[in-house]
Amino acid sequence: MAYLEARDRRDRVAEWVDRNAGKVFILPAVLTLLAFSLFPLLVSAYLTLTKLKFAAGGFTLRYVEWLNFKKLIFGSQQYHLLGTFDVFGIVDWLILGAIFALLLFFFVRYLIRPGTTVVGVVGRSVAFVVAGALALLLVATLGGGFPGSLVVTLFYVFAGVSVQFALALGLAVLCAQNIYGRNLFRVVFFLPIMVTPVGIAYMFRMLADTHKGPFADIWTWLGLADFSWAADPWTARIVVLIGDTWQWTPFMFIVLLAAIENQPRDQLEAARIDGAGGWQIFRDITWPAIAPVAATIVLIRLIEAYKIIDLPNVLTSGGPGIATESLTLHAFVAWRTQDLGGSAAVGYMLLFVATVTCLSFFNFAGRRTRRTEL
Amino acid sequence: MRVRMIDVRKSFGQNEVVKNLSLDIADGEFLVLLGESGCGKTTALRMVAGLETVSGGTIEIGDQDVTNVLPKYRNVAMVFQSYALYPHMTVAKNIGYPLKLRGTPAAELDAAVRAAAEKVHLEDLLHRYPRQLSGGQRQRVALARAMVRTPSAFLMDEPLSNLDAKLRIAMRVELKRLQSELGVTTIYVTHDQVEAMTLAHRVAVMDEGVLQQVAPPKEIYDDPANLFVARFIGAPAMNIVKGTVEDGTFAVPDGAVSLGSIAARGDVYLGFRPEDATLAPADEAMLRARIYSTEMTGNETIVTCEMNGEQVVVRADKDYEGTLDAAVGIDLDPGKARLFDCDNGRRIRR
Amino acid sequence: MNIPERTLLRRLFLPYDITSMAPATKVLVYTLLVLWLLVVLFPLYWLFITSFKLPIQVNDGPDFIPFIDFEPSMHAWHYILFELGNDTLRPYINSVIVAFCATVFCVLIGSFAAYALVRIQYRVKIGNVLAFLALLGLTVFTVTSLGAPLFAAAPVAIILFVFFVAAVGRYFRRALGNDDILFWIISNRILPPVVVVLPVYLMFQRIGLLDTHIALIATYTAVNLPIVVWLMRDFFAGIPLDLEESAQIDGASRLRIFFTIVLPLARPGLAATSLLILILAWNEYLLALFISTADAQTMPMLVAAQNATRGPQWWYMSVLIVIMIAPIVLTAFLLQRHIARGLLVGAIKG
Amino acid sequence: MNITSLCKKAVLAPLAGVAALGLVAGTAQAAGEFEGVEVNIMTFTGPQIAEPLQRRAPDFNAMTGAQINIVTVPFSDLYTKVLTDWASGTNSIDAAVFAPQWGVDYIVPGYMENLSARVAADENLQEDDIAQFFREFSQKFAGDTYMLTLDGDFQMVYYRSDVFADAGIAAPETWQDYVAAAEATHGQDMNGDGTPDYGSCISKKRSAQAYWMILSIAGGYLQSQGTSQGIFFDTETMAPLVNNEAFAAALDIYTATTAFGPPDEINLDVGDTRSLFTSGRCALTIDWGDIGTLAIDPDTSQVIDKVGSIMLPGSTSVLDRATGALVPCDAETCPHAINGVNRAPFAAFGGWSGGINANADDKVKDAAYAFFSHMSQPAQSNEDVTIGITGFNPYRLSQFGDLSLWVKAGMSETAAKDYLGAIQASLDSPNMVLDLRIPQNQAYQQVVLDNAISRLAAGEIDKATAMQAIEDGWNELNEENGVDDQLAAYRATLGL
Repeated sequence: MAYLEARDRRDRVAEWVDRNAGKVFILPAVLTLLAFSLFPLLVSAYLTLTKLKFAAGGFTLRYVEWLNFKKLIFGSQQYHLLGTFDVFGIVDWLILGAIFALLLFFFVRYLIRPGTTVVGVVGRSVAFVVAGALALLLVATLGGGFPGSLVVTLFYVFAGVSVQFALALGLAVLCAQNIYGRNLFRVVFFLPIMVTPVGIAYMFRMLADTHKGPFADIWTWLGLADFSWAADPWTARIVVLIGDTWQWTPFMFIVLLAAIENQPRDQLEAARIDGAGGWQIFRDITWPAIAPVAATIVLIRLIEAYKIIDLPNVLTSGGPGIATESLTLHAFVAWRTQDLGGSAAVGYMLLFVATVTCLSFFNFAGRRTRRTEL
Repeated sequence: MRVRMIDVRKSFGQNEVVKNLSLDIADGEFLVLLGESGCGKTTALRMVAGLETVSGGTIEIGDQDVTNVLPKYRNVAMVFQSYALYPHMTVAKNIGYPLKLRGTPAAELDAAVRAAAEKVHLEDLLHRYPRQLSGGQRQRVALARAMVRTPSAFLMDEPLSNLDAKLRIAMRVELKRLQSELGVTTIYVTHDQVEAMTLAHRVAVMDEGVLQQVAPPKEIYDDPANLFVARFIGAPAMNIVKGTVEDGTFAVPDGAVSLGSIAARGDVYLGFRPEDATLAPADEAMLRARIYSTEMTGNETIVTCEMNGEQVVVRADKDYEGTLDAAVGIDLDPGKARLFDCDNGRRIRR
Repeated sequence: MNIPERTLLRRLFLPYDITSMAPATKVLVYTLLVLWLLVVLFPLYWLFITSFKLPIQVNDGPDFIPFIDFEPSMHAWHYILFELGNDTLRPYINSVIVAFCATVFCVLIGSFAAYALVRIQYRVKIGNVLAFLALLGLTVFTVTSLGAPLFAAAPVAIILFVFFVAAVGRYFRRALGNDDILFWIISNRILPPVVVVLPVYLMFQRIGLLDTHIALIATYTAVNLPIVVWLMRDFFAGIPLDLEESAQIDGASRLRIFFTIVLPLARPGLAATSLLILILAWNEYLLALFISTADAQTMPMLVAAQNATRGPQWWYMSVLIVIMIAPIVLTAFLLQRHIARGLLVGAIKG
Repeated sequence: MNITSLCKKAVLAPLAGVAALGLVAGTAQAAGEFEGVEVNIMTFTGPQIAEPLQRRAPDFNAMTGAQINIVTVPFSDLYTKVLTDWASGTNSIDAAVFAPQWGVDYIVPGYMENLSARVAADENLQEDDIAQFFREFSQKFAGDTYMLTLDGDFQMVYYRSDVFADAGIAAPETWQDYVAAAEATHGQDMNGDGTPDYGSCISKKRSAQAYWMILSIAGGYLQSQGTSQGIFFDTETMAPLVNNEAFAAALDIYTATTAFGPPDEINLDVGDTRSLFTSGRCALTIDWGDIGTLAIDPDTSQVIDKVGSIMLPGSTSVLDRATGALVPCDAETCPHAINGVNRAPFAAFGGWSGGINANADDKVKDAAYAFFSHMSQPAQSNEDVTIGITGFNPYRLSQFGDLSLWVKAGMSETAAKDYLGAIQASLDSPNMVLDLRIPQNQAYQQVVLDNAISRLAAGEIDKATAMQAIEDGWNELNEENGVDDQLAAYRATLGL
């Protein structure tokens, strides 16, 4: 057979590629990721233990052990990362006690359930310890103290993602109705995602200006002329959140809308014949159908929300004080002042918290919603 | 071209799906691999195509060992159950794709595509896309794509199963005709015994990864090698009744069949086809049963009887009218009855 | 049967037929949608008209409608496009080059990996992974803290790794499968840019590529890769395997199948994914701030820089943002119908 | 064509003509000398500082063939971008225009080109015309010239002369006067739009330039014995001077002004306060020389000829460094006091200056130097300092001496005298306050000081905590950088 013989070199190369397709196809991605994430991660880990100093013709890294972390968690930067703590009152203790009891309950329940695995125990231990620590931090700083960048970031992440999800779901449900101009709404609603985040930040600074912004008159009419959102920690954080919501709701909206439109028609019709109304159809048919998508999109937003920086940086420079400073901005500010070690240390704290929450969510919600799939 | 599988095995992890399969398919032969889904027949076909690696044994096409040769060098053509038409290419592009990959000059390619399309009556649809075609037309495109070059073998994986009943019969006829015209060795996988019987030069029946019997259709039907083949081939299937053989007689609680000279042995299965039995008054017949249901198919009536908890099917005249639950007798032609070993299911030859 | 009578009130709150909404619901739905429409459009409108305002008009407080509230002026456009001319054009061209190249590379490499993870089974020995990590850590440590030269440490590490894999690796039984690899790839997205950007900065500094297009393109390719893999995987999984096998038998190589069959069929996914990556790369600010300085400065840097000591230059900033949105919106409109579907398929299976 | 560009044309056209004449007369650059040379100059984003560079780059290109690219980054990133680019050996930036106080961090590790020889050989620069303070402070380090001054910076107080006249208030002499005047004017409508305006607008935004404002206020409390006393550290022990009664008094003034400022003062950058002041919404503000020229820009200003400028106010009691207490002014404690008020004008920032990367190609260095020289030469500079948009403030003797320059630019003669008088008085003051120029000064001020002040302003912490935080932060930085090294550097900058 001629085709089996006389294979020229090009053929041999092609055949080699075919036989090693597994490696050939995945290697570029793996190498890229190794070079740009695994390798930097290790170098970064080393950086957290050093202090950078500029010297003639370059710079040196001095090994300082855990100094950078100590500073952040116990030392002069504690107020910055963790916040200023309040003295605990009875209410604080009660809240904490309730949270800890709840965590313990879930943990014990998992332990005595059949099918407990080593990985599961380790994973849950970490998740519950982190959740407990964060609860402690929240109670300590939000009661009478002052939250640091970690708590502020958690606020952006959880408040932001919930609000955006609720809005996006509502809009998607509305848009999925049988209405005219559906495509127009869909296209326009998608617009915000195309604007550069820095631009969005400036745009909202323009809009939020109470002197010359478009809402100045409304602001005055509300009797708030002598009040500035930028001077109050919570209003400042909320303005940041509004910008974030404007920017990110579209992404969730577009995916949820597609999911709703994609749900099986026959189930809908069956429910209708069975006499279900709008809300019942949503609760019993639509929601279970889109739950996996919803879980995934929330996970993505969780991951991305931890990286928030442009909005607080531009709107308030992290002010008033450090009230709107996110972890990424915190790390960025540290970098700007040549504190590379401190910057990397903040980054690692961020990585740790983000990984634990995202993984916990993935394991908890991801599995749960998938059960409803056929 | 001659295709040989010698002692071929295939496992997925712990699960061995093809066990020591040896088949020798002559040049130009139409061989049908028949079996229930999951019996390993498709895996066997895919190994010939090169889509699965081989866990053990050798595959030869012509006189070449192709066991470890990539599919593209085997020069086989395959028709898939789903037809596997490229949805983003026109019919002409689809048919011409194998030639294009071989660097065939444009003019030659066009001519070949046209010729192949004419063979399956597609010449007017060359510029359409697969989604614009009916199921039967898509099937033809897939065939044309297989025929556009001269392959060493046609491999067909249930190519007709996605067509409706009428079209399937029409295409079966076409296919048989085309194959004999082209004279290309063909391995055809199906679970449909009618297809197997009508198309094949030889049928290979497989079960649980093991080849049960390879023989021409008639032989498979008349002379099944074991209980599995006997049960599998024929619609309605062969009746199997459990009993004992003593003194040349097959005995069940409700009757006996005299078989002539045969050594006495314990439990056996007696198999007989519905057309080899006749209904008779209950008290005169060899076996006694009750009528369970009757189905009139037009040219005959299929009578299902219950005998000692087992169902036995008998073909009767189309005018036969039986009352449900009425007692009835069954006579059969002992010469056409087959005996099977109760332990391993093998034929007991007389 | 109890069909309610259609009173006026009921007419308001009950739909006329099954395909339409009740008038009251309709009003509510439209109101809410139009409300959000305003929420989305008003900031953009404000941005747009601000670009036509004089500084004094901006400072004097809100003016809403051009020609009525204020006389539009082209001064900001003139300043950005003509007076700055080159200093605007340079970052713009940089952005175009970086964003488009990064998108192409990212989608290509990511698609390769996504396809491989769908179609090929991987088994990566845990022992090898651990060895690799240990050696990488060791190399980083010796290079950064002991001052060993990279060009000496790297080959030693590679040789050690090969030795380990050959000698010890096979004693480790446990292996990672496709799902583990996929999870690893996606988990890279959790990495906050601030963690990796310092080493990436040092890395590019070592090889002298800081402030070049290559550095930005490579970085954007890497950080967006997880998204591509994650989105494209399900597109590829949705392509019938038959098509690829058919092409394989027709004689196409793996690469050829990927480019002529798989990619064209995944076009909707490609469109949506590319658009998303384009948006991300086009708008990225933080990484660009670290990696680019003068030659490779991109547009977001220019926008960010408009916050001058004389207060933010709203008018210039607005012009810059408007000219930055334009090409993306244009691309998005061209790919519009793919977006939703494209993003969905990826999300469904996660 | 619209109003702005018409106006700009009207202003710029004659200037361009003068500039052209200046070129012909004053420059000795050979045509096409730098043909094909490309120079990347980094500065912060325009129009200030970047605008004149961008505007004059094409002229320079026509003259010498050098292609000047102006690369701009936000102010807060400028220091780091330049430092990392040069320290890492990337060398994308050939030259930069930045704060001269940062120079120390660039010069000590050897990143910056020594320009002494070039300056000595450059007649057109007319170095003697540059005021001594800028010549010594902004251009030189350890006796050698490393930077070329393009801008002169002092902080001053501006007030609305019309509002003050109506209310019968005199220009403030002490910071208490300042607060009192702010209180008196707060709530009046000063620009005739019917809404109440503000008594005092001071930029207090975080990560911006607010920390200079607190130092401007503190100067008069902390330094009374002349420039060499310094306001940051004890010159013997390097102990920070931030945790004492004097600094506390300054912080009190700082927080007191907030009550008479805009509600979002805490989020206002210096640019925002400038536009507030020039749009007539503030009675008082602290700022550099910029407001003088911005106030006469018809494009943006509603306060033309309604602005008074004075040297920074002072205090009647000053710090006793031995005890940390405030003591009243007398001949011994306040030798430079006038009318019993100790004033200490703050040379904040020191003026934007151009420096050149030592690792650039020689040809590029020459071109960059020629460009900076071109920008600084009186022919160009004397126009640029009169244009508000440039952000350049006067720093040459000829610019103080020649009123016609300012009148031509649109200032009334009185306003010009007032404005230049305030700058000149600051410049001539023996008790002028020098900005911090020790290594890592950016960390001391832009990080530690800025953080504490902004948290105080936001009400997160109280005064005592803020002062403690600054003291601890500065001590920590002293430790990290070596107390003795820092002390030596600090003493050197004060001429000790």
